[in-house]
Amino acid sequence: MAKTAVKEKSPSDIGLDTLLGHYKTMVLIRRFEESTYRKFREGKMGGYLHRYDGQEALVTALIPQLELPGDKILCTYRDHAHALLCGTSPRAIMAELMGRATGCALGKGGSMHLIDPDNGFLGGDGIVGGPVPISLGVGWALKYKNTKNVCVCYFGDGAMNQGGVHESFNMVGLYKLPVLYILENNQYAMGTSVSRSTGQPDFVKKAEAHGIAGERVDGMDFFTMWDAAKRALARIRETGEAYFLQVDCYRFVGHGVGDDNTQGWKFYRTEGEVHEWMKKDPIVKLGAYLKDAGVLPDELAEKIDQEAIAVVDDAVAFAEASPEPPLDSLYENVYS
Amino acid sequence: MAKTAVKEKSPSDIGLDTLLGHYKTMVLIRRFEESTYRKFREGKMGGYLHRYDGQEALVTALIPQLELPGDKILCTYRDHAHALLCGTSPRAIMAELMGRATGCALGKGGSMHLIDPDNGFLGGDGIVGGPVPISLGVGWALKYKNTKNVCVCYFGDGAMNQGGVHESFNMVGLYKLPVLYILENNQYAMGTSVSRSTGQPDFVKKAEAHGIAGERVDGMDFFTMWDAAKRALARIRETGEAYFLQVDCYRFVGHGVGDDNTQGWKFYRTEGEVHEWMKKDPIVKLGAYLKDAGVLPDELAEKIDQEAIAVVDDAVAFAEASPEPPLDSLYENVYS
Amino acid sequence: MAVMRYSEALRLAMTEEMERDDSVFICGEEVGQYQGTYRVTEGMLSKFGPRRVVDTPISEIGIAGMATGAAMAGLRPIAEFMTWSFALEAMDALVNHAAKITYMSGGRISCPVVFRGPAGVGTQLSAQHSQSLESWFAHTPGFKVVLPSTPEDAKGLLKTAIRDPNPVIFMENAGIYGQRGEVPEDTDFMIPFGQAAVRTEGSDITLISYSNMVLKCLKAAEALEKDGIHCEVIDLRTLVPLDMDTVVKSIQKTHRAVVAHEEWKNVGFGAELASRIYEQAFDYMDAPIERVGGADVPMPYAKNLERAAIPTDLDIIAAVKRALA
Amino acid sequence: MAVMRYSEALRLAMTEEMERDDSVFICGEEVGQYQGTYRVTEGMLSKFGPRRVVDTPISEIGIAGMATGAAMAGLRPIAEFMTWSFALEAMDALVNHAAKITYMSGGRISCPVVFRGPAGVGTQLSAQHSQSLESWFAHTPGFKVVLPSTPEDAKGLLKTAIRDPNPVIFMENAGIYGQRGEVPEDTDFMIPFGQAAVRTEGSDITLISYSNMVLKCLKAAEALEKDGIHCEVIDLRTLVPLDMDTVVKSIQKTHRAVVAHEEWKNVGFGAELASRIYEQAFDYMDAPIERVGGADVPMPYAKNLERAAIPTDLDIIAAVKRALA
Ligand SMILES: Cc1ncc(C[n+]2csc(CCOP(=O)(O)OP(=O)(O)O)c2C)c(N)n1
Ligand SMILES: Cc1ncc(C[n+]2csc(CCOP(=O)(O)OP(=O)(O)O)c2C)c(N)n1
Ligand SMILES: [Mg+2]
Ligand SMILES: [Mg+2]
Repeated sequence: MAKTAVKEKSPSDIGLDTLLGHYKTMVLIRRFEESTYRKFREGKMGGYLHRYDGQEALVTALIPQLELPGDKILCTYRDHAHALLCGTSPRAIMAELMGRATGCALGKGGSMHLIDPDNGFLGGDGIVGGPVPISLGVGWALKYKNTKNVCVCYFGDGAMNQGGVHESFNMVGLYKLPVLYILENNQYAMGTSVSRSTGQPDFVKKAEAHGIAGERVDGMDFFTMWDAAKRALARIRETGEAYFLQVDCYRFVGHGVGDDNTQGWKFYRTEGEVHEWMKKDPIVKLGAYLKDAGVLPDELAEKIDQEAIAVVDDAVAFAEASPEPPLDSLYENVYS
Repeated sequence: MAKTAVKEKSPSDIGLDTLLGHYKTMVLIRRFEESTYRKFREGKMGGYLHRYDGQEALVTALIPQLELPGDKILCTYRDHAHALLCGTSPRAIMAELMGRATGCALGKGGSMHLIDPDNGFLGGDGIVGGPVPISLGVGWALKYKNTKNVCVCYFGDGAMNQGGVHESFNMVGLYKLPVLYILENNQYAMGTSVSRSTGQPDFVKKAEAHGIAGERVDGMDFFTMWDAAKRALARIRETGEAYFLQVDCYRFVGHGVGDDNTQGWKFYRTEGEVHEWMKKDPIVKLGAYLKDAGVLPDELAEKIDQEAIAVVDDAVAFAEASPEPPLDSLYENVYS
Repeated sequence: MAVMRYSEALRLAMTEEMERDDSVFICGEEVGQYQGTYRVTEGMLSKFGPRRVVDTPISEIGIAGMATGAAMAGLRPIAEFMTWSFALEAMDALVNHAAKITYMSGGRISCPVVFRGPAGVGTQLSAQHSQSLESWFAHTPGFKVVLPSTPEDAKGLLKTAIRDPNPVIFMENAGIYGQRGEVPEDTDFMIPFGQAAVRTEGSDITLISYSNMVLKCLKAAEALEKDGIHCEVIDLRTLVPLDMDTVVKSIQKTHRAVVAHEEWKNVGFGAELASRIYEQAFDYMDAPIERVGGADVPMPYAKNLERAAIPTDLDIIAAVKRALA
Repeated sequence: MAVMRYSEALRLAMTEEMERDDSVFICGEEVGQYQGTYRVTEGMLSKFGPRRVVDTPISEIGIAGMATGAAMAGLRPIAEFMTWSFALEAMDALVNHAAKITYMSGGRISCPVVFRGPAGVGTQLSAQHSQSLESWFAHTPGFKVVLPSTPEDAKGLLKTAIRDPNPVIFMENAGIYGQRGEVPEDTDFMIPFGQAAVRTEGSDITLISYSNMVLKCLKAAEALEKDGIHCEVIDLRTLVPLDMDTVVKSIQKTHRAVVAHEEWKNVGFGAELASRIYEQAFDYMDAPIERVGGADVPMPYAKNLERAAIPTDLDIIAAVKRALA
């Protein structure tokens, strides 16, 4: 019965072993995010902190399908998971979050500006909509250099209301550039729900208006996300033209550590709503599937969890033991 | 037969007399624009000069249907005709174009910044897309004050690629504001044709993507334009919601006096194309209709033309006789 | 008088003006249901309703255009930028529209709009969220530029801004939203633009500053007082219009000056201030004017680097000592 | 050496660099088929094809993002703004992205991009088209800011800009596109950033300026020479990096200075320059530095008002006389 389920629901090319690997990654993301929150509250981090809890499938079911570092990734300030998936070491990420010299941006970027060009990760971005104009240029460069590579650009539902996003979509549509847009539609932009922020909530139409084809995807389901990403990437590599995925999902926690702490999220959503969405937890769902399939007994699940925690703890220990950036680095890197 | 034609083609509420008046207005616009070009070349004007030749129906078949000054008009730098239709005196317009103290903006604005708030005309705008964010605020104010008024906002096909236009459309769609958008689709933005500037050339879809309904209209035909405007205005006054008209038209001359002079327009369009469009001249077409209907014998047509020329000549004489702004006005009007 | 926070004083000013004049409304990201990102507008939605407290999408051009257009059509909008850094998105609407429409129309259109929101640094928000653009706006004719440093000024200047018939750039400082102080309860209490405040009198040197930096100047002055150095601390309050009279009068007494602000030093407002002082009081100057400003680097994230990038009272003290050396 | 126009020298620089390096391309509004609004890119589309000479929609954010992203991905874009006034639309892409990505990434990303286009006033383009924003950009760390005044510099500085690994703000002046001068034909001729040029030596006063204003300073100097006043004229060429050595050396000789630019005077670059001169040469100054700048008003349309708003050689002469009085 489990086998049938695999055939039915899983794309044929993911072996159960590989799938188990993806499950591990999602657990790692969750544990990583939880730990950042604790460390923030301990005062080990500053600035903002935006967690990815609940949205794990959007990166885990896509980024492993890329050819990094040739393919490129851009995303928002909610970027820890993206960095992890691109292969940035948890140590370098955690150190960056703590503003240490060993961070992936030498402590200069922080949570919103993780980056790792060696792995194709061109960075998070603190400006809503900010990565989209950049993706136009990156897509242009990939085509210009006559590669078969793709630029994947993640951004939020709130960003659909930024003018620069529309200018860029239009140019990407006009020049036919190899960009995959992933709209992380987690239903809210800070405290503003999609229905309170747009005159027309079907985001696919907004992409199509600029000549970019797209579709809507359930981002709470690993397989759906995987398949959609696979089709989209194949299509882009074949046609050279951009594609758009409106991925419906949910952030389980507040917008940032600010409204996590103060429960400020209660101003804009109910506990009931949050609990409904939590029932669709992509990790739980994939876990259940793997359990059904017989490859994730409870002990293994527990072991995977412990391993994730160990990786995170190691990253924390590394970061905490790392030095602050030297003071004279203040004036370095202003110019190349 | 002529009567039948009127019934068939003309909305029942335009009497032939009134129609004749609109014809006169269109002739006046054409003569006015031609004269500005001559005066520019004589060195009587500076800066840029953007003519409306060929697009006369877009203002003449719409603005007379408004309730000015309660209704409001915003438009681009291609704004002479809009000012004329709002009731700004040709003298004040011509004087503004010549930078005189008697100009509608005291000589401070020039061709791109005609304005006449007393008549509901909130001005031309030198920035592509610039009037659209303003229209959002004007529409907001009309609704806020609980009026039944409408803000009409004209802008060009090139402006559809400005991010601010999309931000504003979305907010106008979201808040349901009484704005009528007139996309003056004259096929080119300077030297760039629509097909070279957009990833998807159906502009109505771009409005709909933000929740603004719309349709496409032939702007070379006075009646079509009149009817579309009438329906749109009625709809907006009834529902309070914005509407969008993509009005297809053509500018018979260059983008500005620059490419008129140098024949720079030959870089981007053929003489053949221009001549094809000129066959659809809205003035000639309405004239033929009125002639058919028996109300525009040749002598009257000639008289109307002479009267238009006289009005323009008077405006020129007035402007040329007007003083430059006093030098100490340089520092006036920076603040209210 | 009541004691309240800087942010509460801002809210009081807006509330009073909205009660007085129906044409005043506020729009911006998260100003309503979310109760304001920094809680400045807390409770205002339930008090005034969604007609007058308007949550917007994340569309800074739209927000600026909405406010500017509404002002041109006779309302008195207050547009909040979540932070001033995001005003970068809206520069065309601000500079090429709001600031110029009155002039371009030969005075036929007024544009009574307030653009407000927090600037300020110090909580590791890193490079993209740490702009303080007052020098850009002060450079642009057509704006008035206001930066209050106390709760009392926050109220008095914001009320003046709302009643002003021109576009006003009103920059708050997130670092002092929590600062408490006495605030007049009089609903007609207003502080006129263009009047600097002498916060402390002194005879040895003049410290000229605005916003948060005034507090650092006062701290420096207190410390220097113990060394027998008497600083006069001037709070400009508005950069446009600028009260040079108060500045020059002070310089004529002290013959020395430090100008200080948190924003980047290079081509910052301090340069203008220093230039004007020399132009108007050259013969009184006994030493070069010292400028204190933010490090000319994009703001780094790491705590220690950020601390090094932001000017402190100690930097002011050092500058004073150099000027007196 | 060949004699050519300023605009031709720019085209030559781009053409040479595009021939040398396939990663260089140009994008912007009307740069291709229309042959460039000011004909700077005339003929380049037919020479290099649409891959390397890219007409864009009227989307300044898109243009700036395209260039910045392509630079981050290893190309060397030249983005043309039809005029610098339209860069107001793209401030976020420029300031919060191009200028900061290198710093925010701890140096892991380079952003070798040139943003160029005309600034300049004087043909009645009125308020919205007459911005010259160099002081804004010079204020923002991460940019280099270049403003050539001669055909030779246009070529040499643009080539340096294209090869520079950083975002360069390259402001041309529409008023001098037609100016002719000798230009080296050497394809490796480059002018390093941060080296001011002494255009005329003199002993009485130093005139410091850049772009079009240098020509007005030279005209003023010529006139003053007849009155026996010997001006030293310095062309800064780049505002970032800034060559204060050349300036200070001159001041140590002349003890007096006029700083001049066309952009608004208030909080303009002249303020920074004056402040730095005082900081570095206070004891040498025999008179206050005179600043000459544009009138602090939105640019009016009427010819006579516009003329009154733009500083001329006569204004410089008057400033010199004040400084020598
Ligand atoms: C241009 C701009 N405006 C406002 C902000 C402040 N801000 C940061 S995140 C955010 C909400 C964005 O929501 P969304 O795009 O849906 O992404 P999510 O946080 O939900 O992942 C806002 C308003 C910003 N960073 N940039
Ligand atoms: C933001 C901005 N970018 C560029 C320009 C320069 N410009 C002026 S008009 C124009 C073409 C506009 O075309 P369109 O919107 O179709 O209007 P049309 O002139 O055809 O009426 C351009 C590029 C500008 N004024 N503003
Ligand atoms: Mg969201
Ligand atoms: Mg057009």
